[in-house]
Amino acid sequence: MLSVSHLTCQRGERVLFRDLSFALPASQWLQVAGSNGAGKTSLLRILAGLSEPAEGQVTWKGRRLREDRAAFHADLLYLGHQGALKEELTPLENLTLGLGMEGFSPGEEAAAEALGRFGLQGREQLPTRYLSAGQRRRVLLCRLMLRPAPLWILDEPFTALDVHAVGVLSRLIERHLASGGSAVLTSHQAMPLPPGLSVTL
Amino acid sequence: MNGAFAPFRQAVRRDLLLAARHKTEVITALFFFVIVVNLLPLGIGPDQDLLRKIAPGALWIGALLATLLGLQRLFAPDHQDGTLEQMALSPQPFTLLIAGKIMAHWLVSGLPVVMVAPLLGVQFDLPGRSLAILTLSLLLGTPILSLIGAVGAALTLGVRGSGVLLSLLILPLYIPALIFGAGAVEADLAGLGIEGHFSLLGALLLACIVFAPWVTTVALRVALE
Amino acid sequence: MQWNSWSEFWAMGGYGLYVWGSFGACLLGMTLEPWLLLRRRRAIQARLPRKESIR
Amino acid sequence: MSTSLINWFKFASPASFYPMAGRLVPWFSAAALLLAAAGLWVGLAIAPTDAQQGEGYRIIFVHVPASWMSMFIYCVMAFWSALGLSFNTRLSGMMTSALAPTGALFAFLSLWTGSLWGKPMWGAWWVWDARLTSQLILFFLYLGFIALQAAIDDPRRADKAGAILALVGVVNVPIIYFSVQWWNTLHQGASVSMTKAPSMAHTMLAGMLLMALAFWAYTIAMALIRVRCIILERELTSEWVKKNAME
Repeated sequence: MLSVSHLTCQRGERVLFRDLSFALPASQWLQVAGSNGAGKTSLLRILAGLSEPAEGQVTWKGRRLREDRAAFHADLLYLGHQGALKEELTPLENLTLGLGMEGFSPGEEAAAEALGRFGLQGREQLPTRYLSAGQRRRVLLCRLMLRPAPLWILDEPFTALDVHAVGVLSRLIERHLASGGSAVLTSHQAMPLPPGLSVTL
Repeated sequence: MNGAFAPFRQAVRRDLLLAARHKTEVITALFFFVIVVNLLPLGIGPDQDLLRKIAPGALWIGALLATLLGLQRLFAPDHQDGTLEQMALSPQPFTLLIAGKIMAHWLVSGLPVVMVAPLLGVQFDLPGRSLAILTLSLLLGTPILSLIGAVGAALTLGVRGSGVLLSLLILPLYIPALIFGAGAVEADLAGLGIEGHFSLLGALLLACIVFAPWVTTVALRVALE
Repeated sequence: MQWNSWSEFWAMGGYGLYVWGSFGACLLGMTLEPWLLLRRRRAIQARLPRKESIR
Repeated sequence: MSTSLINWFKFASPASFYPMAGRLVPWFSAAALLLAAAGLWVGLAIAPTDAQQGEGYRIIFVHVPASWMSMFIYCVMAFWSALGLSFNTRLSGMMTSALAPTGALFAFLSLWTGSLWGKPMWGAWWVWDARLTSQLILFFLYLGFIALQAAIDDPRRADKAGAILALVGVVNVPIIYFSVQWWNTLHQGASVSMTKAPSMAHTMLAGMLLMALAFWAYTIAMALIRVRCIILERELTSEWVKKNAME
């Protein structure tokens, strides 16, 4: 379970949010809402342990993130704004090499199957620079199928997706929640998911 | 052994694959080295005795500059597209992944320099024994350049004017490697022993292998915040 | 006291240029730095809501 | 170091340090002026002529203190950096950046005076002597530190990156010094040393120590003034600055 107490985030001289506390139990998801520049991404980065809050603390399974970074990161799947995709590599290489560095080796067949489910069959061997923004986004989302992790932190997962991909993604998230996982998502619009918790910045 | 170093090998493999898709960049750095070293005789004159004397220094400074060229792109592309974030969030030790990237950088920019060095040494009329010593000193020294350079690349990541800043930060720290490396060849040409130079160069390399990847990760975490 | 006259003092036994060049540079540097700092402080105070100095 | 002191640094808000630094500045400035006056009197008027170097040796009364301070300040910067990185104290980063320009000034003055000393003694403005060369590299390290901090906009990141660089530098300074010395003996052998003037008279030593103390007091005064500037610049919008400014 992820819990956050008295979190304050400061960027330069501006305070983005102050004294933020919440807890996210298993099988639940949390929507982080707020206008542009309200600090949604900053909050996600703090939750993921990428940056330190000015005040307050984040705990996972009752332990502070800093205490055991490796254990927390083994439980965490984070998808940020940026793609983390290499334009010169094919989608297949991007997936297998990226996951390889995280210590997972799903195998090419599993990776190809995941790409297929997001409608990318036939494009596995094409350099990623020939893919559209939405297709790149889908390559990234394949990680959700290939790397098991109880906690998902996804920044704007539904942007740039077509109806079919939105359907696949929401089914993935539902299944993740049903199997005891939890998720933190940011979004501007309403999400095609069963009702969850929400925080507005 | 196999398990513990798996992330290291993964990172090396990935960066080598990327370098293979960017062959021109690798070749450009090597050409830069060859051209810089070849310009020196043109600026100084074709006096064989003088050239033999400056050869170690010329080749070492060429290697130094060629390393700097590639360093600017060591972390910047991965920082821009978010790969570095994913690496920092990986359950695998971040330091090992970074060490892999540094290793790949050396394989791509340092090793080719070491391999063409004997050819350039011949242009400076170095005797065979000195050629071997020069190549060996570069083989031990260029990894030091990559390792120290990685610290500078991490510190200047995403900073205004990072290219010039990187040289300002890193070049003074390269001095010991330059002195021991070029000094070994000079000492041999002067008929002195070279064991001292090589053991100091080796000690420097060991110290860098132990500390530089760790310092680089600390600096990268600061840059990612 | 080492010196008999001012001119002897300024000549420094023939080393005048070097000795006074050194002391002069130090004096210059060590007055320039406080002066620049004072200007920096003034510039900050000008940005404050009211121009009174704060202690 | 005792934990209470670390806690003090951790929680000492710039707001409480600011007035304390302000009270100390006049004392250190006055001390610097008095010590410098005394040191100059001893060094220029009382100290006897050197048998070997004539009156030219008097340059050491500024050269040696400047060199000492430039090295010492870098070590102090490394100390603050280590403190800042390990305990995440806010003040230490500010102290490090406050010291750097003064250190760079002393490194430069040490080079300038060393060169002026070298011309009559060695017959050249610049000699690749181990000390002079290491001092030049120290000057480059200072410039690198200042340039890195100036290039980073976020003060928190600037502090941390600067701290890492200062620590890397302080580890490297002895290695660089040793390697340059090694290089120097290989190429030209030992040269006349500046500070090893044979049988230095007591008055010479006294003059040098007085000047060193004066430079020390000057450094502290400058660092405190500069840290006050840095605190103000970073906290311009905070409540205590606004409130104090209104009074």
